[in-house]
Amino acid sequence: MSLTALLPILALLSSLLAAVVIFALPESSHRLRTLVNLLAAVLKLGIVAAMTWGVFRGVDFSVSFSMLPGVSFMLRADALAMLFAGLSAVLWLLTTIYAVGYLEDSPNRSRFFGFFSLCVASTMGIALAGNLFTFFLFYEMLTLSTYPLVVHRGTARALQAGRNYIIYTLGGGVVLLLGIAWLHGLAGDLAFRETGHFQSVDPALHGQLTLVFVLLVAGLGVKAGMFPVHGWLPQAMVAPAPVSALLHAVAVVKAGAFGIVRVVYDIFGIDFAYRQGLLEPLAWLAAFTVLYGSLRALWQLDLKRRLAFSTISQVSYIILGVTLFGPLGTVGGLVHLLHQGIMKITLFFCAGNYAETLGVHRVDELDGAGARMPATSIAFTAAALGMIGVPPLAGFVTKWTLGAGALAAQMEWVVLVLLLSSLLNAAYFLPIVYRLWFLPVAAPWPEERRWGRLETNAWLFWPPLVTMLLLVLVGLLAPTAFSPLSWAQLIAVRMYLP
Amino acid sequence: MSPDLLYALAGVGLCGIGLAGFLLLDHLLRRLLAFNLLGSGVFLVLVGLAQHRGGPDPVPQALVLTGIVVAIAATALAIVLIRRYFHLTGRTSLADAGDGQS
Amino acid sequence: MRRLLVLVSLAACTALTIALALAVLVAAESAVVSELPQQLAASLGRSGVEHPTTAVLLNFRSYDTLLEIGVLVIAGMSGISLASTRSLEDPALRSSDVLLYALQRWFVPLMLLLAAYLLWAGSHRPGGAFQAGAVLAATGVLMRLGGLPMAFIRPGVLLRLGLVLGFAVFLLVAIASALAGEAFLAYPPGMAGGLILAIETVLTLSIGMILLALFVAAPVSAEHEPEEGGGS
Amino acid sequence: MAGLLFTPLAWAALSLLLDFRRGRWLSWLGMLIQVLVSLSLWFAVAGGGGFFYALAGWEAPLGIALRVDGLAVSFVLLTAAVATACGVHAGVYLDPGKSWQRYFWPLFWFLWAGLNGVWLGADLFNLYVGLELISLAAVGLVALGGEAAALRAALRYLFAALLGSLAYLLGVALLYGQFGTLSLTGIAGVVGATEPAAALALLLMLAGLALKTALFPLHGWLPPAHGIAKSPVSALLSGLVVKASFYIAARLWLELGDRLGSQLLAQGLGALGAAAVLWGSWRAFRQPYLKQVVAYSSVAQIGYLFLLFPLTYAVAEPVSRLAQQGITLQVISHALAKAAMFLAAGNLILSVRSKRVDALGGVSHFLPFSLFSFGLAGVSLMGMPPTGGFAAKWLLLQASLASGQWWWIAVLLLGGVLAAAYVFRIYRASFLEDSVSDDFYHPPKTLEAIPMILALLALGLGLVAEPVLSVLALPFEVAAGVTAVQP
Repeated sequence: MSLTALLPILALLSSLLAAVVIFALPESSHRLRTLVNLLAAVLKLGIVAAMTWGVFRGVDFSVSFSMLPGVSFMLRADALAMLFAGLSAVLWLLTTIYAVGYLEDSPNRSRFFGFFSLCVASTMGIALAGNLFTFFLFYEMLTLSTYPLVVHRGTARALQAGRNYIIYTLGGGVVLLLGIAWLHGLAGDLAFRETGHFQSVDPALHGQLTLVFVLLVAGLGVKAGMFPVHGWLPQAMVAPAPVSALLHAVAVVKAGAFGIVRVVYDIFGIDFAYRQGLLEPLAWLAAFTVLYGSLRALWQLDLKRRLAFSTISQVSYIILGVTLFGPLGTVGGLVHLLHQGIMKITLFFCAGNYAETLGVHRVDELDGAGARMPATSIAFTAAALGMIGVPPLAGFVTKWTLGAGALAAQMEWVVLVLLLSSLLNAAYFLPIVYRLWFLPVAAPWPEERRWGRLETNAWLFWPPLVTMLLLVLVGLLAPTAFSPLSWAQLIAVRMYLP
Repeated sequence: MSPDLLYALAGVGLCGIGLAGFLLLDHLLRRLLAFNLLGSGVFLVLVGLAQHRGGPDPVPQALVLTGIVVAIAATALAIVLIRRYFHLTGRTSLADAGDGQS
Repeated sequence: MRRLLVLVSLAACTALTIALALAVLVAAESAVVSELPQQLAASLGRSGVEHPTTAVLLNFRSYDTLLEIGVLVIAGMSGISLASTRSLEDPALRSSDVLLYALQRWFVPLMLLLAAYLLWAGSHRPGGAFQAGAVLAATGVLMRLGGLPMAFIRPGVLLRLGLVLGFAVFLLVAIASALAGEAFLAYPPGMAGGLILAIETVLTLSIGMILLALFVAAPVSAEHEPEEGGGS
Repeated sequence: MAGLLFTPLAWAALSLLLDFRRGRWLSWLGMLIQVLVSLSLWFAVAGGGGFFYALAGWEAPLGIALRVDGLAVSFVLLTAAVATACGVHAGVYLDPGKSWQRYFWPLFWFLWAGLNGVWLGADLFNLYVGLELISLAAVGLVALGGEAAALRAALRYLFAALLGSLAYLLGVALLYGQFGTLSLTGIAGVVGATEPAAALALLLMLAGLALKTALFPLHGWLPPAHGIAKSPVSALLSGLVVKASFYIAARLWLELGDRLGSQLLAQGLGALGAAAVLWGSWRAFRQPYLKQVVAYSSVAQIGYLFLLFPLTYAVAEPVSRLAQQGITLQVISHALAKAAMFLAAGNLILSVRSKRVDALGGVSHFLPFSLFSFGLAGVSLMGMPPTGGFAAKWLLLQASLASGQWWWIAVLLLGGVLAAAYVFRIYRASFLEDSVSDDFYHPPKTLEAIPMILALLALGLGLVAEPVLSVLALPFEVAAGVTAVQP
């Protein structure tokens, strides 16, 4: 087997095997488990970096074999795949470090890290899937492997949240399966292709294809947290902070959004979707979700719930970008996939730090935390400003590109939505920042813990700082050759110029 | 109508009676007897119908012999089970007491 | 409700009976000619026995018979698995009728003789292992009711050996013929007659023993096994 | 070659003479040999195609022939895998101190022999004897130990099985009366398009086999019998035994259904299967006892099998093939997954010392391995990728779409969701951490490993479905060298 076929498999196996090893290790061997975790994460990062370099130079990494009559299992690394794979490889390493610190002295760590690795393996599979069938395979695997993470604490509330999570996502999976099976019946096994498959298709099939499109987007929309099927997301906040971070920034919601990107561009083709008028309703729905999520976030007092509603809003930016016909909209959507991930994971890391170090869970308990935990609070502030879209941070790049895309696609109302949403972002993030830095400590911290010299456990201290650095860099260096923005442009060019 | 066909039709009748007994009787031994009646009916159909076709035919006779042995084995096992069941519970029917969980 | 159910069942049974009767008539009318009887007549000479039914049972379709004996063995051992040794000594099950005891002394040897005859007759006229085994079992039942001691029927290695003997010999012949290069169960040429007689003899013993064991297997066992995982 | 498949009978006879512990050693040796023989037979057929094997040297219709084709040897191999797993598990799981356990091994081997006999059988009457062999051995296994509840379940099972067998035999009698042969291929060769008597015979046989397969609404006997038996026995019964009668029904249908069946019969059987999926899953969701959940899940999973009838009747050849492949995968994956699930359930019950679902609280912490096996098997039952259950569902979905029978799609999708409901109910119970009990028993490692292996096989089946299916579709020919020598 050649190296080009081997690398995608290795990228998958690095975390799959880690999961197996971790499950096999006894609960008490914490050091070994941490070592395995970190080694696997670093290895995966290396593999993904090598593949990214290869894709940039035009190497075709792909492997496939026939799984069922007429259906093949196919892994293929294209530019879009590497965008998502790179994001998850980087953030997995950071989240693993964070989770090791976060779960220190808690029970069931073997189970946690095992499923955690499975979860990342699924994400990697989703990124590298070469056709819809393979995508679905890993998409469902992700559903199953995140369930134990959501209910990890085993409380009645966690189980309730897990139940809702599973009802929503399995329901979405069924709709998605129906769509995929139907499409397979109509058109056979479709590999993802930058220009889609239906530029010229028998008009008699248009009706059925439209229905299939609706099924696919509806099924994927559940994980992407689109209105009205977003209900599971805020509840899933009972999960431990690293899980929330991963769920929101990389794994679950992004899998949904990424799936929609794949379906629109690589299956139907943006031309077909545009000509059939499929984009416009999706744009309205996404715009509504953007505003709805932000509005709901305003009223949440629980910090993690506020972040959750913010996620609902932010992920729909990606979908909004997809629906803007034209390269600029595409670039905006794709780059937000990455930028939002970095910003949101920073916020969740910080929220976790406040909870673990000070016992603070609510927004109104955060008064004066900036003095007690300056580094965490700086990271939080930077990410919040990024979310609002303050230049030159990551969020600004996204919103600017999206706005330009909206104008190019002659959908001026989208610019209005973007402005309004930014105002709302400011309205729910700035008060927190204000409380952190400018209000005095009102009451003693609910449950304070101290770790030596640093403001918190070292495992928890560094990850948010690193992600903060990233989010500043991707904004500042956006015009350079290797920034996410340039990469998204590379992808968009391939999509629009067959 | 040949006598062989008459055997087969008698077998059909026995099948009907046996089936009705099997469905309607609660007492375990009676159900078992109904099963035997049903079995006899089937064997009669097997032999009678084949015999009507081409005179005495050793194949169905051998089949019926095998069938009888199997039926006897099943009957004997059923009786052992029924006896022990009766011994342990004092019941003669399966009519319900819970859903089978102790 | 119950009455309705009864009526419905009766109606269904009647309908099925009528349909079945019609089917029998139709099948009898439209019977297809088959070459099976000719084949059978032509092969009978090579089967090692003269009586066609025995030939079918122990040669042409001997596989059926092998499995059938397997079914009997299963029933027999399931039966004794539920029994316990103690019950055999239960005096309540023993009759002490004087007449029965006297008749038994006449009947038992006679029945044993009859069994032997049936076994021997099987090769050329109606008869055979099962009939002989049934008579043997009946003899045992009579002896048991009469209170004659039969130590071999107690659950133990002897009983189990007896149960499985006929089956084991039959199987041994079958496997040996398969290993010798013939098909499974194919008797070597010329030995068919002798082998069939030998098989029938041990089968008779085992069938008698199984039926007797099933008769004797009494449902007394005080031992109680806790279910998996204990009480629920 | 095929003769070696009858060695289970020899193991049965030998193990009857030994006690439980010695029987265990003999049986473990026997299992090893059986697995090797089954594998080599499988490879032989995969390499050289299928053939008829005439027993006792007499060709059908005078003698009995075995039909050794790709499907049959695949099921022989499946039986070897699942039965070996259950046998090894049972050897550790059952208490050797009980005097009746010695009868486990002979019954187990007879069951195995009967299953092999059915997979390879091509003679209608011989299939009847094989079915009875299986039924009586299974009833004996359920009744082993002789508790009142077990006896009750065993009696219900026995009566249902006997009635089903007689209905089947009545059909055989009618067919023999009309066609004068017992060989299935022989009958298929002469049967015409309108044969009312033969059609009734087929109906009777299918009804009897449906009863033995526990098709809704004839499923009442299954949950008590499978729920009350010891876990390794339940695994055998649910994984393999119910498939035997279905296998015969499927073979009858595929040989004779196009002429003797009708659209009404096909759709009716499909509808009953659909009802079984929905009702069985719902009942599984409501059961208070762990093994009853698994048993009702079998009722539901068996329902899918009956979609074979509508999806192969009066449809195009490729569609029919898709459906057959889907059903075959469903049989195999359900056998593996359900056996894994019952064995894992047995371990869980051992561990918490209770059969109730709500006693599982906190067990996820002590027994993640068995729970994980249970979960993986559940994933296959739900039909989630990449398991064998998913591959089966996918093929059936494609067959439904291609034949325009879209109503089965709803059943397939809804059935998956309902399966998720009852499987996740178990997870939910075991993840709950508020129970005070810390008193869990740790079963031996062997017990934990076996269900995991089976569950992984069910999982992997989806990935290698294509090569597996290609063996099933092997050409069938009478190879010259293997036909029997006339004595």
